[in-house]
Amino acid sequence: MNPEILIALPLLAAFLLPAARRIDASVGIWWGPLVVLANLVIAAMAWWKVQLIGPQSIALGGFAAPLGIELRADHLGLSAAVLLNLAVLLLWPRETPDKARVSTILLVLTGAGCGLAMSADLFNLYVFFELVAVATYGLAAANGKGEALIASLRYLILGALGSALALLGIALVYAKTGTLNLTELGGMSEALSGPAGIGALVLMVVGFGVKAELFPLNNWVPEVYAHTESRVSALMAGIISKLGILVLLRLIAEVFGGSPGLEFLLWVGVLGVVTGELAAYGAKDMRRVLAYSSIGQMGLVAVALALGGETGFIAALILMLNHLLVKPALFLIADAWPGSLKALAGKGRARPLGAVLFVLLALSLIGVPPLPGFWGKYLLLDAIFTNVTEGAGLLVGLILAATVVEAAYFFRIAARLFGSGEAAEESKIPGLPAVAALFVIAFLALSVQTGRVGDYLKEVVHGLQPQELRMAQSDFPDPAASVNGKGERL
Amino acid sequence: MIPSLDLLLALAFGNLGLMLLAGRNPTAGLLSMILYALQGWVLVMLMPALAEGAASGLAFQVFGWSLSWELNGLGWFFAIITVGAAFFSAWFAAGAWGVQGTRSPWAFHVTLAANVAAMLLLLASRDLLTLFIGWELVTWAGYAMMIQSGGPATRAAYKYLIYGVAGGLAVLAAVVLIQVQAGGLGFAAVAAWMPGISTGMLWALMLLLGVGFGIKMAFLPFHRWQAEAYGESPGPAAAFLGAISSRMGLFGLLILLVHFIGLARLDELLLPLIGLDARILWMWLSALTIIIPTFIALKQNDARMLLAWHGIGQGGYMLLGVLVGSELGVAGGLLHVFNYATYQAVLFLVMGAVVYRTGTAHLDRLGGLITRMPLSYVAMLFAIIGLAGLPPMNGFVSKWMVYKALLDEGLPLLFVAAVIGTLGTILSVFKLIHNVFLGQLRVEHEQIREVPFSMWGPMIALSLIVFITGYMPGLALDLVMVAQTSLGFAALDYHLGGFVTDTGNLNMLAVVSVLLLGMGIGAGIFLLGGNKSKRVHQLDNYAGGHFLTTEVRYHYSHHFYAGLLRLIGPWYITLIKRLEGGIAALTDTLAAGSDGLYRTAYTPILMLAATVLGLALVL
Amino acid sequence: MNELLSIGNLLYGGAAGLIVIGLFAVVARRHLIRVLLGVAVIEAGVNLMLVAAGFRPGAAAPIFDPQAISGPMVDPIPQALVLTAIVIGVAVLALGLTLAIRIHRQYGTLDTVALTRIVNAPAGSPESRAMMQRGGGGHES
Amino acid sequence: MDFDWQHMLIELLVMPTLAFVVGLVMVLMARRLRARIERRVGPPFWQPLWDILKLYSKRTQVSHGHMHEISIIVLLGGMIAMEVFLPVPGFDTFAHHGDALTLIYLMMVPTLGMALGVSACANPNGSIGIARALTAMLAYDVPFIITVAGAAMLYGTTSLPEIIAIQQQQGLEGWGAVQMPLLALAALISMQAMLGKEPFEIYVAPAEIATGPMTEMSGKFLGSMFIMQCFQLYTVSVLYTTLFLGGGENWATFLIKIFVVVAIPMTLTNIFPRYKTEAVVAWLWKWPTAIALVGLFVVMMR
Repeated sequence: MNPEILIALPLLAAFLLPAARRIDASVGIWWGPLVVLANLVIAAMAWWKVQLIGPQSIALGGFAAPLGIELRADHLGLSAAVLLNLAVLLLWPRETPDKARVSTILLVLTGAGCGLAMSADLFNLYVFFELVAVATYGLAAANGKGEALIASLRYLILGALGSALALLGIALVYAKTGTLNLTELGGMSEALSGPAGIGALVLMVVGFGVKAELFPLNNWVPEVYAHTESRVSALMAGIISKLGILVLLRLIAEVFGGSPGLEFLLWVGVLGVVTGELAAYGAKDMRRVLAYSSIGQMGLVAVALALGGETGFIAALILMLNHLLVKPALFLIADAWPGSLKALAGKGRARPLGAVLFVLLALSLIGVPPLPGFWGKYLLLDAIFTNVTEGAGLLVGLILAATVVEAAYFFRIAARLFGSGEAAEESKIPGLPAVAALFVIAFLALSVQTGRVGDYLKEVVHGLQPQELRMAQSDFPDPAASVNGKGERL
Repeated sequence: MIPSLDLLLALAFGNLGLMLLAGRNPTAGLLSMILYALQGWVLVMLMPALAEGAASGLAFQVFGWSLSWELNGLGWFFAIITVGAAFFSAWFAAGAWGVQGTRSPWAFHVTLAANVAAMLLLLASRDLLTLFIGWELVTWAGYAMMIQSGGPATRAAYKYLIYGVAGGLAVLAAVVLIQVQAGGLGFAAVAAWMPGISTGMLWALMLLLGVGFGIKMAFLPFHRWQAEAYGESPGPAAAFLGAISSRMGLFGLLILLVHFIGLARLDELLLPLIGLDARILWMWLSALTIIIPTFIALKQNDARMLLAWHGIGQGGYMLLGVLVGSELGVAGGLLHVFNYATYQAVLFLVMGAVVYRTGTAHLDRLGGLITRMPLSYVAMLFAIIGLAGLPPMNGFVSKWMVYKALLDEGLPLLFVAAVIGTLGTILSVFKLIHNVFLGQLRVEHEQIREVPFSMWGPMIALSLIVFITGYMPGLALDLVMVAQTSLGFAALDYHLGGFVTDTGNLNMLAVVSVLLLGMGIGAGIFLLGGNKSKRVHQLDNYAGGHFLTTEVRYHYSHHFYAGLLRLIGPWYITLIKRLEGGIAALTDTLAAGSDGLYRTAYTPILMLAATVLGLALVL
Repeated sequence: MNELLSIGNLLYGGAAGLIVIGLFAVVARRHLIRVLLGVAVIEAGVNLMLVAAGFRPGAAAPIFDPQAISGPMVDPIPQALVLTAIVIGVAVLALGLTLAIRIHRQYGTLDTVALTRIVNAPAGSPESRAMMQRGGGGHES
Repeated sequence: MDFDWQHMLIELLVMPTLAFVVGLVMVLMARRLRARIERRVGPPFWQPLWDILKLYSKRTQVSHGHMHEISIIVLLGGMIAMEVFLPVPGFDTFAHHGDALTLIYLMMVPTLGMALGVSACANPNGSIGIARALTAMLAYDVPFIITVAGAAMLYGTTSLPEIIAIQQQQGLEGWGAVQMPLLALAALISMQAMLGKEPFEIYVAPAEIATGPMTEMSGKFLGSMFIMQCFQLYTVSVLYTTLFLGGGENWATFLIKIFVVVAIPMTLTNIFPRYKTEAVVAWLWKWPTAIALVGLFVVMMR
């Protein structure tokens, strides 16, 4: 089955939905999930095909790559597509005044997201990105509450401005090179090494960074996450933010590798880590803590991306994967404890399982071995010490200090949960929503199989831009490497 | 079944699983005791295999690194103490204490098993990555153990956690740095790589790893977390934590300073301006770690806090001894690990028993318990003599070795510092036993009984170990030598009773025998000579002409060393405390600032600023 | 002089001007409708920039007509892109305005600062309740 | 080391006895000295012994429980062990089994025993006395330890018989007092405090019945304390002689040396008032410690 169906099917379904709804009102309820489920199956099959025969390029509409629109069905794109479909299906919002409308939004989101994951063309990336963005604005306002509307509008303004800047960046790239195809651009890195190219990169980082929750383009994050349904927050923090990163990953891996503009991304990432964790330390309600923590995590991913190289990309991917599984589960578990953190005292005793899992997931975010978050941080530090020539100490110091702050606020919460509170709830229910349980199970599977997943991620990174990375395999730390071989790096 | 490291780890993790499932069962304590005993047996059986390293079949492959474990002599020595401490703590909790005395016996048994398993994993590491994994597991297992009793313990554990995470991350940074620079993480490979590195790099690594490991050991100036965290834990948990947990920091420091860097290289590392070398620096830090916490202990009003502060101080002797570098000093330092574990466990267990019966460990609210809890008293007496380092208990032997090594190596000032620590210890342990067991019995305590066997059993058994290894230090030195040779030092020449050196001997067999004989003679003179004494009631006492009644609080316990504390009170420096508070306040301010940043009304302004700055930066 | 005032430079200058005007509105204005309009102006500027990037002096329109292919053509790709971008821009603007209308119905204000206060107030605090009440009154009238 | 059982047994029995007898004479000397200075006649020769016998034979012997009695046994046992480990002419078999460090720590055992016994009496006055005594110990042991460290550095050994041998080999010039006069001075001052003599005698408080460690000590309990005093005088003087005065070549010189050593504090004690506890600590940590530290540096510079 062709991967382009992944895009076409949900979009088509989204347009058909309003019409189909006229025939029978109940269509609005089952139509969306069913289509996404079908899409998931298709995505899984396509993913498996890539596993068997390797990445392939698809020219849409019969035009060859430079002129026409290219889709790339590679490991990264299809893995992201599978995860996106899965996440949308699991985190389908419930608290909505109009189910059909949300179905439409989610179908658009799914189709556009799949397209974004597989695009190999800058303009295509932009278009799908915008579609995802529009769907996200709608999603943020989906519960119809006043605060959610405000948050969504503020998000929209920021997002639209960002998109304009990204488009400006794309215009710069095009003016400089005359093409927008990523593969072709990959061969023109010297044309993009000048100020125009670097400026374009900065503009695109800013533009796409809005969705990727990069500092300081992320002041929408706490307000949106605080006022939407927890499932929507989970969806946005879990997967949609990753789509923004995905765009940057493709850009950096295939076009802008080694560009000086990455330094901007690096410091944006570091500042995101520092301010995000600090703000989470200062936050007073659970939702905001999780939202700020998300900012911090995405900052880490940005740092890893900026460092590049195989280690950096794998670090980014494992951090993303970790966050993708952990944060939705945290949002869902924390649903039981809305409002102020002060009200948490003793609540964990009423829901022991939820509280214990909350702590476990938080541990992975902090980066405690042998949980996956640890490997992400380890590889990140590895990439810093390997790639950064000056100021590595400062960088590591800032990131680790932020991690201490992260541990501080998570365990302030944990201490409150298990501490003494006046009224422990009467029921001893486990307090673990079923969907959260699925995420937790996936997380545990990842923890147990980190080694295998790591091998696969390596393949994903190699699939990104075959020519360069496959030749430069030595970037990956090899325990058996000679002592002096790396001695002079730092 | 052939004992192997796999079996040991299987037992440890099996115990953890078993406790998770059956920790609520009244027999759980007994069950875990059996499993700890089995682990001890496996360790003893492993002893001959240690020379080549007892490897585990357990192996993982993650991101190109292979994780595997192997126990060597040093780890084995610490493992023996760990399993032993766990055994006695579990014994204490197995009976009445576990069933009635604690909020959740399940939590205790599970966390104890988790701690032991994590420590064994740490001690069996053979490369820095497994070391770090074990390290973090130990930190978090320790945290879990501390929070189980809730209340003020949670706050203390929180502080521990912040320190522990910070230390762990320092270690992590060093590990990654070494991996990137050296290209390998195996202990042997790193040790082989170390001599070639630059001085600046060495300082950086020593600082990172030293801070990381030092925090766990509550090494000065990172000592402020430990006392509260251990003191607030429930009795047997405090005993286990106090006995061995922070020694994991020592284990790390030994690997860093002795195995990786080497004492000779430490001598060459000169501090700028002052001209001191790194070894002397470490030794003086150890000496300060002995003195300052000991004198902080002196002014504590809670028995458990007093003990916990001493625990910090005693750690200094261990590192000090090893850093002397002579066979006697290294053996003394390592022996002190063992000795300290035995008596510190007794002391915390006794205080656990006292709390179990009276509900308080406050030194102003106890007294005279000797008549009600004589066995606990005896156990504590043995243990405080050990802690104070007086003959005939084992604490004396290891301290003697450290003192002697310092004098032999020509370091008399450090020797004096170490002795001052001991003198302070004597003062404060006497305050402890005086306020708890001696003096006037309170009315409300008149009806309490001695704790049941399940609780006094481990106390008495351990205090007998304190005495026997003091009488025959050779027994414990047999274990120490395994670690000492594994660290690369020559074995010490010793016999069952002590040492014969060119510059002075110690024969504890003779010393203790003479002491016992002297007491026999003393008993003869005192009991047989003169008239028979008559026992009087405690209120039948000199009161300057007043009548004593039960209402009169006639026990001198509050502000015990008033004169001394009036004098040295102003010397207690609060610099580090203030620093700690300052960092917390700074974090709060920055946090509020960051939070405010994200609440800005004009969202796009930051974006615009970032874009402009970004473009300006790169163009 | 002539070169400076060439049509290409005029286009670029105009695009930059539009962007600056839009940015000013976005950054300095409190009223949300103005901010949204600012975004629209920026988008227009960026689109102009894109079109300018594909401009060749004296070239023909890129219409695929066999008779017309004699001289150079204007690059067609940017124009295709701009078409798409305009559509997206309109959609986003429409969505934004819809949201603005609903917010105004509920709270009776579109002042950024006031709305920020609402969205950042802790749940159930007096401030958010007061705003709700006032907004409700406005809706009825 | 050969185990000459007979010799060891004799040593074990003879040394404490000798120490006791010498100690009794020292007590007598002290009391006579004081009497002379105060222009009194002073007690008769047998008075110290009679005091002890009288206390032991009192009809009312008040005991405050087992610990009260056990502590006296520990106290006497520790004292006896101490005497055995002191090197005196002709009897140093046991002294080879321990060293200066062992002896210093053995000296703390009787203190601890007494402290336990006094606290077992449940009298706050006694406890206050013990708190003061331990504080004083902390005070005088600091300079004392420094002098021991200095001696160990100078002689290169901590073995007491070795130290004596080295001094006697070199004759008068080899004496510790000559080689390290500052340390000898500091040790003399801390010895004054160690013996609980003015101006450092607040913790003993012999003049006030109602305060100090002796409050609840009566009858043979007090008698045992008197025995302990004899031992203490002997021990301290022998230790000082060993470290600084070349030990005893034979019993004659040995006895002369130790009596001279004891006579110094016994004389000084009569011309001083009393320091408060804090003042004891402050003074001892200031002057003798400073002197001792200077002395130690001098030794280390060699």
